[in-house]
Amino acid sequence: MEEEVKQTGINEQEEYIINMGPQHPSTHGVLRLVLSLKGEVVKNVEPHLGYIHRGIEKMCESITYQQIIHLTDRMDYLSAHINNEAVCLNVEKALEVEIPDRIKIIRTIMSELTRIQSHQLFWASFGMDLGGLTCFFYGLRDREKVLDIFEETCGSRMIVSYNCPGGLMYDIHPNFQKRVKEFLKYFRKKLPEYDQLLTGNVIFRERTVGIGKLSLEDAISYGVTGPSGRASGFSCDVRKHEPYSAYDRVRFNEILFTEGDTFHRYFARIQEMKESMNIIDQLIDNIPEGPYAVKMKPVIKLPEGEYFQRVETARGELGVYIISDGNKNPVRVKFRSPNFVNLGVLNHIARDFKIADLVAIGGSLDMIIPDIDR
Amino acid sequence: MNEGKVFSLYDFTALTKWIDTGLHHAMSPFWAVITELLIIGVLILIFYALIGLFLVYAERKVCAFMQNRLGPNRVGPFGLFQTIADLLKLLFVELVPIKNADKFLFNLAPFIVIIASFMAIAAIPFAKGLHAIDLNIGVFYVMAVSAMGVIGILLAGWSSNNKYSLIGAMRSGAQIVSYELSVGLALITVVILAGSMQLSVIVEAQRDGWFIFKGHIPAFIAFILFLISSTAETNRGPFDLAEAESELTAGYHTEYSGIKFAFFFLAEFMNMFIVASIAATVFLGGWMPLHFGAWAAGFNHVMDFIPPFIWYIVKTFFVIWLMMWFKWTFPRLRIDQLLTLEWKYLLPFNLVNVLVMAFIVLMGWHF
Amino acid sequence: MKSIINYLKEVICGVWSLLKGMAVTGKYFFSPGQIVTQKYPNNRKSLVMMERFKGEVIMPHNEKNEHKCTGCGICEINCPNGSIEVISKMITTDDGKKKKAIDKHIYRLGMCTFCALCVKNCPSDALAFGQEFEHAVFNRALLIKVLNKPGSQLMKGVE
Amino acid sequence: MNKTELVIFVKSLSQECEVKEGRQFAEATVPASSLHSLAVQLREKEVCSFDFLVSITGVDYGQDLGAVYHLRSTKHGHMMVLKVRTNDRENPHFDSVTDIWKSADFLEREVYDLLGIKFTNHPDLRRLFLDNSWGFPLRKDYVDDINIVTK
Repeated sequence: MEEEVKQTGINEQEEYIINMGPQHPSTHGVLRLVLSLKGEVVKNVEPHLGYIHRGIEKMCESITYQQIIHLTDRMDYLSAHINNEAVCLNVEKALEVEIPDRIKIIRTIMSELTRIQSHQLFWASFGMDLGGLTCFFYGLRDREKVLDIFEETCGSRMIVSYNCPGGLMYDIHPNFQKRVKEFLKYFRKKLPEYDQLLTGNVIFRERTVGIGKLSLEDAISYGVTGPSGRASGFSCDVRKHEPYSAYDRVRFNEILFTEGDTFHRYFARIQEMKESMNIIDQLIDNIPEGPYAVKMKPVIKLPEGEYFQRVETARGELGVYIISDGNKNPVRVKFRSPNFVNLGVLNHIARDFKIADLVAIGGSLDMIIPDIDR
Repeated sequence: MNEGKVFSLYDFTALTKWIDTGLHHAMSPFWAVITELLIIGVLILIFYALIGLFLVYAERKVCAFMQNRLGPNRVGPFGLFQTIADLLKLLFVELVPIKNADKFLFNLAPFIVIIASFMAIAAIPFAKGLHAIDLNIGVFYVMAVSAMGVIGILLAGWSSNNKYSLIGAMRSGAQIVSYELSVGLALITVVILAGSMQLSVIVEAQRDGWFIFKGHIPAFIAFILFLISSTAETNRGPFDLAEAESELTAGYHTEYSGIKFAFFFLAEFMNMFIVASIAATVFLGGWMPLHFGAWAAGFNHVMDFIPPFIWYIVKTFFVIWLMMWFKWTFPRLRIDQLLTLEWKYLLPFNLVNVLVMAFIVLMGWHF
Repeated sequence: MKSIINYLKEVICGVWSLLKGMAVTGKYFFSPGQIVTQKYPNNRKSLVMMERFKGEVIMPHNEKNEHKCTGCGICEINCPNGSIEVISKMITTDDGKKKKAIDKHIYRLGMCTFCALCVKNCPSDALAFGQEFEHAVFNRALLIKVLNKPGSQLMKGVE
Repeated sequence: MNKTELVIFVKSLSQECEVKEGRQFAEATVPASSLHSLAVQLREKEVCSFDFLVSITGVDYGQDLGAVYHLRSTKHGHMMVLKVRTNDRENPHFDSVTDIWKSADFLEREVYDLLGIKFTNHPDLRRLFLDNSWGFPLRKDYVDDINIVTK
């Protein structure tokens, strides 16, 4: 097939072209950014993707709905549980299965724990991007506590595969509630340290405030969701707008700022950790008794049709779009992954800032490359 | 002259004198000087290597403790031999040849960097009578020589034919040119107080109290300013823009490997040591024990028993620890903020500080 | 004059925020009790994995070398990436009836994604997760494992 | 607006499109020629103002190739689906909506990369993940003997 490779401004003579990635410390994986610079100032950023493309959408077309779950873990591995939940909710909605409260509440708690650990890692790696290596270790130290909870209940630490259509794989561990409460107590004490170390730090503020501004119109037009979008004032929290699982029965605030700069993208995540802890607080003592999974047929066949489900992962809005023809395998599965769409805005907001700012902006978008490539 | 043959830990003058006269008796003056130079060279080399090894270990331990980790703990007790193992690895590792690099400059650069730090060591008084050369413009000399390292960094960045390296080197150039001012002015504050640029005289002037206590607030401010600007001058975090690993992978030494990289690595740590010893010498009394006024004679007497060399090392390592503390707490600055910090904050503070200090000295208000 | 006051205020606030950060790292420097490092290969003996930890798929055998696998192949169907292969054979039982039984239960650890579908869907609970996690080998072929032990038999009473 | 109102409203915008009430959202199937003009109206009209393009999904229906646009209004909070199909498998092309929603830039490049659907007027239509020698893997007739293993 004939290709139309368009010549962009990247190859003009006077520009200084740098390949940032695919092996670069601050692209958090195998993202390759081709920068054209003028001195230190970034004139154009062009992402080149596909270094970790695994064709998950193609693979989904040949496996059953239960088996899709474990592939979604590998997209955004930091919100693995939420990705699982998206597919499960979609399948349950298609089959019109009523999910008991116990499952809903456990799913919500696990989702919020996932969100907390993801934001902890964000904090850690964002600090490292800006040159404060100590943050990285503090962030990982605290994240380990959440991972221990996951390991105890789900059997694995990061790629949990804990959801299945109709409920959960296993019941929660008897220690679960105690452990979660211990963690909340522990983390409430540690969170002020995050602020002392980074949020209030004058160097950090200089590096982030006013850098990479994204206006509300652009945020909506570029489809930037999640904490990055909410920092620009884009009210896009699916948990609020289309409550799924048990989000309709908890009180929490949608963190919204209007500044839309790197600092507020960062700060929105710090605030979200607090909100997530509040949500868990409201639910942890109210897990009703009941089965941990609804009995489903061993072979799930979705009725013919199209199903779309959105959930709020730690990075934004994940949409799962399933087209079924009534067979046990889907015809088409599309994951609208938040990182992929958020990456599109990078060139727009990083232009005319310095390389150091590009690192900060890229870090504040909290990119997970396997989620971009799928 | 041989009467003073008491080799004490407190005064090395007799020892050095004795060696000097002995050599002059044994051979012609020319060969005596050559032998002395050789002895000093070898001693400094050994000292350099030992301190370098230890500093790498100390940095890793300090940062590990600040980060809730153990740090090196596998090789030897408490991981003490970790750096030796690292050194061996660096010695045996392959030197990756770089295509299209300017070979001569590429190989020259690490030597310039390391020679600059070597030369600076010469003027530092480790204890009474224990220094290679006591220049009457010691402060000036150390500043001049230690700034030479930037030529090596610039050459390294230019010659490795790597875009990241070039950006790193250019950043380093801009950084050192501007921060040299602050370092100089902070030292001048003390030179005004001491009335001399000779390091031995400066140390001697602190016999009854260190300058940081004697010089009121201006001396303390000068100490802080010196710490900040000298951290920047040695390219250490939070001012490590020249190597900024999250932006420029490794900056100017991206393309270096093996022993050539080790030179850069060692030079960075030695520069830190030199800067810390200057700070210790000029502000914290060098090898002088901690003395208060005449009212604490007993205390002063006890302090005198601790050998001066120990005093010197303890003070230097305290300053090094402070610098490590900075590095492992703060995020990195951006290049324009780095220059803003220098020209908008450090320099005005320094100028006012020098003025105030001059006024204090003029009025005789210092202790 | 006001600008000078603002300037000084800015400096003092900045320095104060830096000191607050240094207090955090300084506090940890002087409290070595909070170190979280685990000396991994040395603490092997005291290292206890969580009971549900998914290290590898195993087939528990009892002391009489009996397992519960009937060779139905449900795990093979459920495995999303083909890491399980069940090879069954026909055997004649004591009362003369022909019956399907397991010959080899091949498990490719290198391909396993630990989705737990095989363990969960096994009708006779023949599979379980082992706690072993040190799987590194020098030859990839060693990761292909046969889960039923040689000479093992189907447990009595499992159909 | 709810589903039913949206269906009536979209019908009034364009006669050519075929609008029905889906299970979840109002679904409008438009011919490729009037995709762009309808999209502009959906974006601009105050009563619907679909300002947020959630996703573009390229679909191979077996015979036809198509693209599915999920739209959302941040102002009114309603969603709708816009569908477009073509039976030209050799040189399928639709109008690009990058000038309406900026997020379409990457989403359309992804669809082009995986299904080979071209978007005319796209500013920078290149392959995103794969290199130029690859086929279009999400098509049903894509064959790859090495990487696709069937039991």
